[in-house]
Amino acid sequence: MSEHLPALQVVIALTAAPLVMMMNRFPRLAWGVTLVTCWATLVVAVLLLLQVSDGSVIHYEMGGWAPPWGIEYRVDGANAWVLLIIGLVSAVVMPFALRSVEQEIPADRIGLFYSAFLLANAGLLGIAITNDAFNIFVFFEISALASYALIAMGRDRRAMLSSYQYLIMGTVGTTFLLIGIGFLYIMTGTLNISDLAMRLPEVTETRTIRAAFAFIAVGISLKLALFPLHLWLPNAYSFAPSMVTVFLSATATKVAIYVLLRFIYTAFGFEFSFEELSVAWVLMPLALLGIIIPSVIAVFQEDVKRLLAYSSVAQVGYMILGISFATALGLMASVVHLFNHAITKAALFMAVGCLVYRLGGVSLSRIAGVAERMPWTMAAFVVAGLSLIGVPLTAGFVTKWHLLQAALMEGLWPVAVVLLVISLVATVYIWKVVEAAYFRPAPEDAREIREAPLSLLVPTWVLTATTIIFGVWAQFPISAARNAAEALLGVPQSW
Amino acid sequence: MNRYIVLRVISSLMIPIILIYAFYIQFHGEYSPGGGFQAGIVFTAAFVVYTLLYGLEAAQRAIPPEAAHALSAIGVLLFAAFGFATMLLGGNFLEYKVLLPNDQAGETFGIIGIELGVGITVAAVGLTLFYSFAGRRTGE
Amino acid sequence: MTWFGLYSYWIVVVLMMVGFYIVIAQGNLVKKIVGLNIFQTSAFIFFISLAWREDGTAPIALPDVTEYANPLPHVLILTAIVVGVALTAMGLALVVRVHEAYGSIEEDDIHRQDEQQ
Amino acid sequence: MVSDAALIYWAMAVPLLGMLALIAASRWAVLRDALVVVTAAVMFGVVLQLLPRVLAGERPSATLFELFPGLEIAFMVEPLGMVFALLASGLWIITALYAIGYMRGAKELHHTRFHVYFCIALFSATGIAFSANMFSLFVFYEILTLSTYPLVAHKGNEAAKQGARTYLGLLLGTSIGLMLPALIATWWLAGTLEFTPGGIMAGRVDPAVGTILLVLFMYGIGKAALMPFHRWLPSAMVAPTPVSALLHAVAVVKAGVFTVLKVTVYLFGLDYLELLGSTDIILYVAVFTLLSASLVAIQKDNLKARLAYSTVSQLSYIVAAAMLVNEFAALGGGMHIVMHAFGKITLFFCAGAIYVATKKTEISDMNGLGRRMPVTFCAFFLGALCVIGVPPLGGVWSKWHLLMGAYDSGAQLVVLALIISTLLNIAYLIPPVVRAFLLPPPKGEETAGVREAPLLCVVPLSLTALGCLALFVMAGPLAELLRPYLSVAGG
Repeated sequence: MSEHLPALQVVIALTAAPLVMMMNRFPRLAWGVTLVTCWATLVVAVLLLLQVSDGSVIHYEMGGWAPPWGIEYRVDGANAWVLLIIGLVSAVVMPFALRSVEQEIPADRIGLFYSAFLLANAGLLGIAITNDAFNIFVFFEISALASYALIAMGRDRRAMLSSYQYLIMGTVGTTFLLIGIGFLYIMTGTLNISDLAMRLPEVTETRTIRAAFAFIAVGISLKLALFPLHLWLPNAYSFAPSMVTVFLSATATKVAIYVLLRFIYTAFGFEFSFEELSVAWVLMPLALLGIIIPSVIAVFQEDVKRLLAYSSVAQVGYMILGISFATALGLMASVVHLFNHAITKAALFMAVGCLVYRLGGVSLSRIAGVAERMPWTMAAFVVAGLSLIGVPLTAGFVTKWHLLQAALMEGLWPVAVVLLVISLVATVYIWKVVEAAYFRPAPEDAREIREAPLSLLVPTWVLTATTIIFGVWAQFPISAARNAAEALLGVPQSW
Repeated sequence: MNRYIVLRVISSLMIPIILIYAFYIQFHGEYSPGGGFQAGIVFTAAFVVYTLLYGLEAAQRAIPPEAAHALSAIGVLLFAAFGFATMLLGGNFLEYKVLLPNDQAGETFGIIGIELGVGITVAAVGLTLFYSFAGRRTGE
Repeated sequence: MTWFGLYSYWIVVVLMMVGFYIVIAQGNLVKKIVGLNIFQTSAFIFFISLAWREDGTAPIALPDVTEYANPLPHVLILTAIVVGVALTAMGLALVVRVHEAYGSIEEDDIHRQDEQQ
Repeated sequence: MVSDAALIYWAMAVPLLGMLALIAASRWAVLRDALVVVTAAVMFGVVLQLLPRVLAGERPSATLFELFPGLEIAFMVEPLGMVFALLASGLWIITALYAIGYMRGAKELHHTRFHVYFCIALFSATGIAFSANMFSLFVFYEILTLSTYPLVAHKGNEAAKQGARTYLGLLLGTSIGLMLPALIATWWLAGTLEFTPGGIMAGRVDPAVGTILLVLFMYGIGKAALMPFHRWLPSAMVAPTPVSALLHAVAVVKAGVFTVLKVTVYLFGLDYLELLGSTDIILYVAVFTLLSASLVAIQKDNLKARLAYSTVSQLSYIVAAAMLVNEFAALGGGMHIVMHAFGKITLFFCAGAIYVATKKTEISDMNGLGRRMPVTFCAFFLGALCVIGVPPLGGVWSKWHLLMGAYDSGAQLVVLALIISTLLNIAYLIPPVVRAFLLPPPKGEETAGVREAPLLCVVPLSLTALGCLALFVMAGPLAELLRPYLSVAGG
């Protein structure tokens, strides 16, 4: 079956989704099937990553139709890495989901919830694995539709409105993408990204291609919440059910960034994107603003979920910043941050999910003094928070180290300074939470609170430990990210 | 409903025709314009007309919401089943020609199969959507 | 007459602007979705019109036809339309639920209610 | 024969194991407190095992793991690190005893938490001492900052939190905002962060850039408390006194100046340092700090605050020593780490003992206390003399070498500053003793007889006071131990 792995990667989750929907009456069963599916997905992702770790590329023709007519799935170092991120996060979040979802979602909807989750999952996997531009659009919409449904299931009534706003912004984004793809198709007659890469150089002089680039870049930027197109994100993350926030924050924006990379580097090519269009000069200011402003906003948030959501926008800025250096090292820093931020932010949101499970909400006043009652949860938050700040021996440091190296290599001292100052700002907003939880006196009615159940705590700690493990054993993410960067650049690099 | 006798008569003539037309589009899809999407929507349209005339309860007696729910899943599963079958028979995912000894026949068979799956799903989802909007009352 | 010769693109551009404007400027949640639909439709027309060929027939394999429109964009747009329908349904469903929760579908009104909380 | 690596790892593992043990024993207060002392003693024993090897000229080393190529967590014991590790672990034993007495006497809460973080702090101090490269040092430096935060904020009231916030903000801010960029730039320019005799910069880094790097490092090492980044040290005085004593007289601040010496000697190299334009600038900043901190100290009525500013001033001696770029001064700097540690820990112990016995913190309230607490104030007197640098106490040697070094370098201004500073030392350290012994106690406080603090407080402070005396005689062996480090420093 190993030659079918690329198809299985998507199809398993896609098939499980209707099955789970039919099990709506048996929530635990639905959960079990989803769990197994996610673990299978992770296994497939790992196998794929192992296969491409030597720099090779896997092609899979859907329905036996050769590209450019048929849809081709293509796995190389870059998207295998993204697949692993999705697989890992979904596999870890599922054990966590059991009780968290039982508490937050009405019992008669849990099956539907997991069904939508699987669809979102499959959609993201599909975006990452397909090599067909239009197919990317379709998978974007599949995952987006499912995400809208998932977000709308949040308990607060504002969840519905934020889901609606996300729907509007997301649809505008994907429609832009669709128009851009149309332009590309006019000029080249193909939708296969590898084919596009071959044919585009002949026609790059035209205004059509530039228009295509603009539409695609803006469209994807909406999906990846690039500042100032990030407005949907804080609301969507704050009001979604805990488990959905964990999953989306770790995967959705990352996948969108991957698509941006795929278009910039593979389809349009490095030369066109960076030398002819100087896209770096657009991306870098936006990235810097996107790092600075949301970080500062995060400091003033009262709701921990919202605070972390703003921090997510800032982290997207880090990834875009790495791309904007237009160097192999910068690219690699971005790619490694995809992973490091995914596990870090997922761990943080899981810790927050534990708090929500016991407290019902996570405003700073509500979590006052909670560390005494929930020491393990808050300890996980602190450790993952350190990784977010980028303290050495955590995953976040590995990223920051390489990002700074990349900035210095370009002689961009001011950028390096901004990065460091902003990590201080990150210290401040993480600190606010820590201080509230550890040093504020607990309210009178907090006596009843107990530590979160093990089924929530263990996955939280697994991810938290992962941030430490990959901060110490950094060779693995680094070599995988190098492999990914080489796959995107198309040429081996001397690191 | 007695006051709308013309409507009732005409539509009771129309509904079977719409349904048959849906089936025509469904099973003729691989030769001429048509296919599961269109057939499914046309099929749903018949039910919408029926509901408008005889009320939601009557329509839901014909196809209960739970059934529509299940059918939407079954359609997708049918689609997936064909995909897995081709994979087990040695082809790529959805490579129909391996389904039957004759390549041409295999492809026809495969396309009809998955289009049926699509048709069922689209019809069922369309119905589910219609039911859920039609079933809402203000103040609920 | 090249400006007019590409009239389908003009339609696309006008629809796109109209749709986009409605999405941005309207505070009514249902109208926003209508705008979104118009916006998407412009993209669909764009695709369909780029499949067109002079003297071509519909993209169906018939015995004595050699010139026919490019079938691929049609197929793509069929998919995109289905996606669009799903989005509209989703959006409307959300609006219904928002209406149930807030008793209003005007954005300003809803924000005011949230702030008062 | 235990291998070098094993010894190094054990030295660092013991405090962590002790920590686990005392968490397990947290229900039985006596057992827990005993475990603290045992842990400290065992750790000192292990560190002591390394001493003969270092004296024999060996450099025990171990590599824990490689983060990525060229960046590893690795350890190497060299003379300066040996001295620091011995100092920290040795004084821990005494402090542990003192802490037990103090925590009970002052009725502090959360004893287990207190000891746990103490263990982590010692663990990271040892890590700093043994680090083989700047990256490892940085990691342990940050762990030390983080682990001491809960100790500073121990009381949990608003003042403690405020002080602790300043503490954390300044130390984290400088280390992440200044030291980390300097570290990354060094790695990028020199290709390594290995502590190498003679430095790694020469020939690789343009002196113009090196000038900037030096400033970044010196200010980035916030624990060395150069002005204007000295505020954390007075803020940290809200901590219970054992913390002030061991951490803010020994482990934390000495980690700062130890890092300064390491960076200047093993990263920059003294020859290279001489080429840099900023060396003199930092020297004069240090001189300014040591004078103005002394002036501030005189005005402080709170005993601990006065001691804190005194520490700021004394730390600058060592920074100045590093910036003087000569052999005598470098030796003086190394020795002053030890001398000042003994002197200042004694003073802090005394301050704590006074607080435990009388709840008094202000110097102006201490009139006549000497009659009630003669042992404590005698020890205070000895500690003060040691810090001032009067024979026959250890402090005289380090000051002597510093003065010689400054004189040799032709830095007359520094010589002058050292002399003035010594006078200022006298001006702020002797008055408490004078008040205690010579002035009559205020009315209504006439108490008959001696009422010292608990034995567990008095014995440790007597021990360290005696240590100050002993160091006068022990200066020779100490210089001998530091000699190899010197030969590097002297070039």
